[in-house]
Amino acid sequence: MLSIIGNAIIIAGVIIIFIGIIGIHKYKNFYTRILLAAKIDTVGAITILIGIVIKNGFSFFSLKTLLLLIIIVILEPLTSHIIARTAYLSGYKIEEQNLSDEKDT
Amino acid sequence: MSNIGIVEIFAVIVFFISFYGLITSKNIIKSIASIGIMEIAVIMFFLGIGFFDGMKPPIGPNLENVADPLPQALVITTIIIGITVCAVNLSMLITLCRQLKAADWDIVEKKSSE
Amino acid sequence: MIQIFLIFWLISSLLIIIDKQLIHLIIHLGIFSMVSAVCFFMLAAPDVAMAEAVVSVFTTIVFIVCFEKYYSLVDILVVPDKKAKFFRHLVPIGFTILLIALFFMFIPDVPASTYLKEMYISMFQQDIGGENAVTAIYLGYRVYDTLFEALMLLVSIAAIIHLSWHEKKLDIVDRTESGIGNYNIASATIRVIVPLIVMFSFYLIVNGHISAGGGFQGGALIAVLFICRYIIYHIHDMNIDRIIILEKLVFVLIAIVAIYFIFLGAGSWLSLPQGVYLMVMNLLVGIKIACGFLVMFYRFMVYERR
Amino acid sequence: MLYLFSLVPVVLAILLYIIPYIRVIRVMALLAQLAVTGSAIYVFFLSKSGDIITKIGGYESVLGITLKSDTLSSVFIALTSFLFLIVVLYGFNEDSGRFYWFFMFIWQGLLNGLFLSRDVFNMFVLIEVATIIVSVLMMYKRDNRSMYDGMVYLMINTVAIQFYLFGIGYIYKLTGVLDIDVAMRIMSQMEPSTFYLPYALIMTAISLKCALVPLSGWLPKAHGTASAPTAVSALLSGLHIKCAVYLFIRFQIFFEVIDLSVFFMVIGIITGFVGFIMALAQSDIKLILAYHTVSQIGIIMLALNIPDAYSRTGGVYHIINHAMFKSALFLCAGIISEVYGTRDIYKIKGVLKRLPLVGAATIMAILGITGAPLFNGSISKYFIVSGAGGFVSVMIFLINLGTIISFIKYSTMLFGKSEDCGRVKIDGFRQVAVMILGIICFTGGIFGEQFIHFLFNIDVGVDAAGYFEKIFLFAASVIAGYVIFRYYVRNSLLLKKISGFHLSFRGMCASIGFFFAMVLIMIRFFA
Repeated sequence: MLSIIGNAIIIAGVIIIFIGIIGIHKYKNFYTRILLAAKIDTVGAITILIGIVIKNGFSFFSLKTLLLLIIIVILEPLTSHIIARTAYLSGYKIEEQNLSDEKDT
Repeated sequence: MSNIGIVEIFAVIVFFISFYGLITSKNIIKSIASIGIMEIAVIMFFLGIGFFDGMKPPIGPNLENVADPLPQALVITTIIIGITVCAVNLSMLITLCRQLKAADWDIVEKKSSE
Repeated sequence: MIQIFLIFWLISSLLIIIDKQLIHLIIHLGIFSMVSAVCFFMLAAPDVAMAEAVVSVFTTIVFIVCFEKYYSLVDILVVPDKKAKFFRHLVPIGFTILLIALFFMFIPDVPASTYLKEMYISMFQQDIGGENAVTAIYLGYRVYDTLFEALMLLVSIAAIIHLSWHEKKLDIVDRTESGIGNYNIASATIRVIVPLIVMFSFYLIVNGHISAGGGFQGGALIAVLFICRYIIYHIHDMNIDRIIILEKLVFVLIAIVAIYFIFLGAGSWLSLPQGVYLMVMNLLVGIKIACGFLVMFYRFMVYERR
Repeated sequence: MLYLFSLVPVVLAILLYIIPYIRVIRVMALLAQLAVTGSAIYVFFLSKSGDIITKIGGYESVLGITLKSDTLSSVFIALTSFLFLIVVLYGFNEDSGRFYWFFMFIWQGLLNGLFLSRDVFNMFVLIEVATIIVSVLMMYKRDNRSMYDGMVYLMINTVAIQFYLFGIGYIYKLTGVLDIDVAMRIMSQMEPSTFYLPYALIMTAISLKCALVPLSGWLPKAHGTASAPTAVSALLSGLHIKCAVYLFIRFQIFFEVIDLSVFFMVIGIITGFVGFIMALAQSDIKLILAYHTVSQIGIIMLALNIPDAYSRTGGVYHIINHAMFKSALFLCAGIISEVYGTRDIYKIKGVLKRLPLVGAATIMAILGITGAPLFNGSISKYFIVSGAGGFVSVMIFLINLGTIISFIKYSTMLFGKSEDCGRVKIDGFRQVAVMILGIICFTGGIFGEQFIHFLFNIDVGVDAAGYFEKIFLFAASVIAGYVIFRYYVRNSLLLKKISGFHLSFRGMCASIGFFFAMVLIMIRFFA
């Protein structure tokens, strides 16, 4: 029973990642892309890891995976944030890009 | 051909891909990167020696059907050697860039012989 | 399963070679290192995978610094030739394919010998101790190699220092405007993550003889810790000269310990519990590698970037 | 206890780095070198009666790493220690900075380790560390030219060493061990055709390290770098290239089932010719000497592949002789170019008057390298020719003639009138070092038979009549060489054209691939 639920959650994570990748290729705007990449990193990875924990049940391995999960939750948003901030500070403006790209896609 | 593993085939191909990079790249940085790829291809070959699907790492009290530990120990040494060679090469390149203002094989060669 | 990752590996290596934009090299190299680490893990070599993953951090940093210098110093950048004729690439491609074909023609069709593997697997626990065969070989049977490998790091650091020796003393640089600086979100998060990194790296070093990991991986992670500190606060208040001297002294210590316990065959002189030698050695190697990578990082990040 | 040979110099180097007093460093370095040389000679005497084996850790020989000192490796270790002793003498009063001796002594430890090691992977590690050290020493003064040369050296050698690593991967896969002796025993029971691929991979790498012809593009760049410290150039040409030749001898014994000696003989002859022709075209004294190293390596390679015990012994003896006269020439050239402030051979005049002792040492070394009677080069060349067939001996004679022409050009700088006459006072230690090497060139010729007997336990007799004939041959070739030099070489347009010829880095990489393919095809057809 546990393994079926775990597998279902893992598949959901894979679907999230897949949708995210389609999004990255669909939108040309840099900031939109960062948003989608962050979704893949955080939501997709977290879902898959939770699936693995459920599938394995209560063990030492699951504990380590949970630790990994905590690190991902802390670090992944930070990296996406820093990328976006650096891009903004180095003169990558949102408004100009926005208009021209929206028309294209 | 039954004894040639899939890892070996891929390692050889990547080895010669990086060789292609070495004989065509005009830029020194790319040559250095190609040497790094070459090293990792050889490492992959080492790890593939005697490997079959379903082998476990050679760690733990229960040592049955495990991978060969010796290539792994050798390969750790090779990795350190690779990074140090890469770092020394790049620091040489930076100094060369400072002095010659160029990082292209042809231009560097011309400028350094003046 | 491994086939899929090997194909990814091949493609990422092709990307490095083929891509004409030089700056993409960093990203492609990162992908290549990651995929190869995953492949190493698939090949039942967690120690090697960990080492490769840690090392790729340093490779990336070194390449970034190099590119920064390249784009700021070099006048004549190599312009990617848009109209490069296909014909010009035909000769090297043909040559490479010829070499691959020759290589495959001569590959011996003989199964791999397992002579030494079985000996190691059956003997390492009583000879050296511990449960990790890789560490037992790395620090026990082949410690003579490991000594020279440590020497390699020492020598290359001396080489880097010698090649980039501009000024002896360097005033503390503060570049808040260009980097992350005293940026609150980042520094607060790093403060949360640092204890985890410390814990993990010591776990790796101390448990090196029982589980995957060891002195090299743990030591490099400790160096990563100091790198995080530098990136956040942009201070370098460490005395690099002292670190260099410490590295050399630790190398001498490693040599002495190795000679005493392994070369002289004196493991039985002191009736140590099993694994103590490996633990001591892992700790020393960890300190050595941490010092080495730290010096390398500071050299590139602080001295070379000016 | 053989591992002390590699570890003592390394620990000494680290101590020297930490100690800040320059006088202490000098005295310590000299004393330590004397000790190492003494123990090397002691080990040499011990291993004459039987091989010394050290199993590190006392494990069974395949499990751990085995060090073994047989006649060949003990000779090489004695040579290494002696040359380093000379170099320490040479640089005794020099203020060369903190890193210099640090790198030098680590280099010595690595070379000693390489000559003792019996483990193929251990050899790889040692070679790789030595490569980095050499490239750093080469660019010790950090000017543009030497930076570029050192970088090419490091990168091309790293590429070659990957081929070597691939080869030992195959050896491990096929035999299951890394120890040379055990692997040889296992190999003898297997079919030779399985070892074609590792043979080609390893031989490609070693041929690059030996600078055989399609792969010799890096050598003149590396050995002739203008601003490299003199002692480094001398050791590179005298000693470091020999460790590649040593590896060649080892692996030739290792792959005894695969016989490709004809191929390597042809390559050796071509190498010899290309070396002296390129040397004739140069005017920089360091570059001339560097190209002559290529030429002499060709002769050594030729000798090692002749299927005759006399010739091979002569080849090994020629390695030692070449170490002596080439390092003497490089050290003298360093002093001369320092005094005159130029390296152009046509601008230096009257060395004998200004620097009499250095000039005398140069003359002795020149007589050695050209194979003059009573000097060491003649003895080794005599033995090489004695076992070779007609065609090969003619080729050796022609290469020797080319060497003579080139050194007639080289010796023009000894005579003539210098603009500012008068003796120049130079450091006494340097003169002593140079003179020791020069005198050894002479004694190595007079007591040649005894030396060979002493070193290799082989009884050889020099036939007096045959040797006498060689004296006439030498005199005739000197006259012919002078005539050719006077009327052709001086104003030859062709030589001027080829003087600037060199391979780029990409070309060198491509030639590695080419050589690899060539070896594979040759094995298919001839072995």
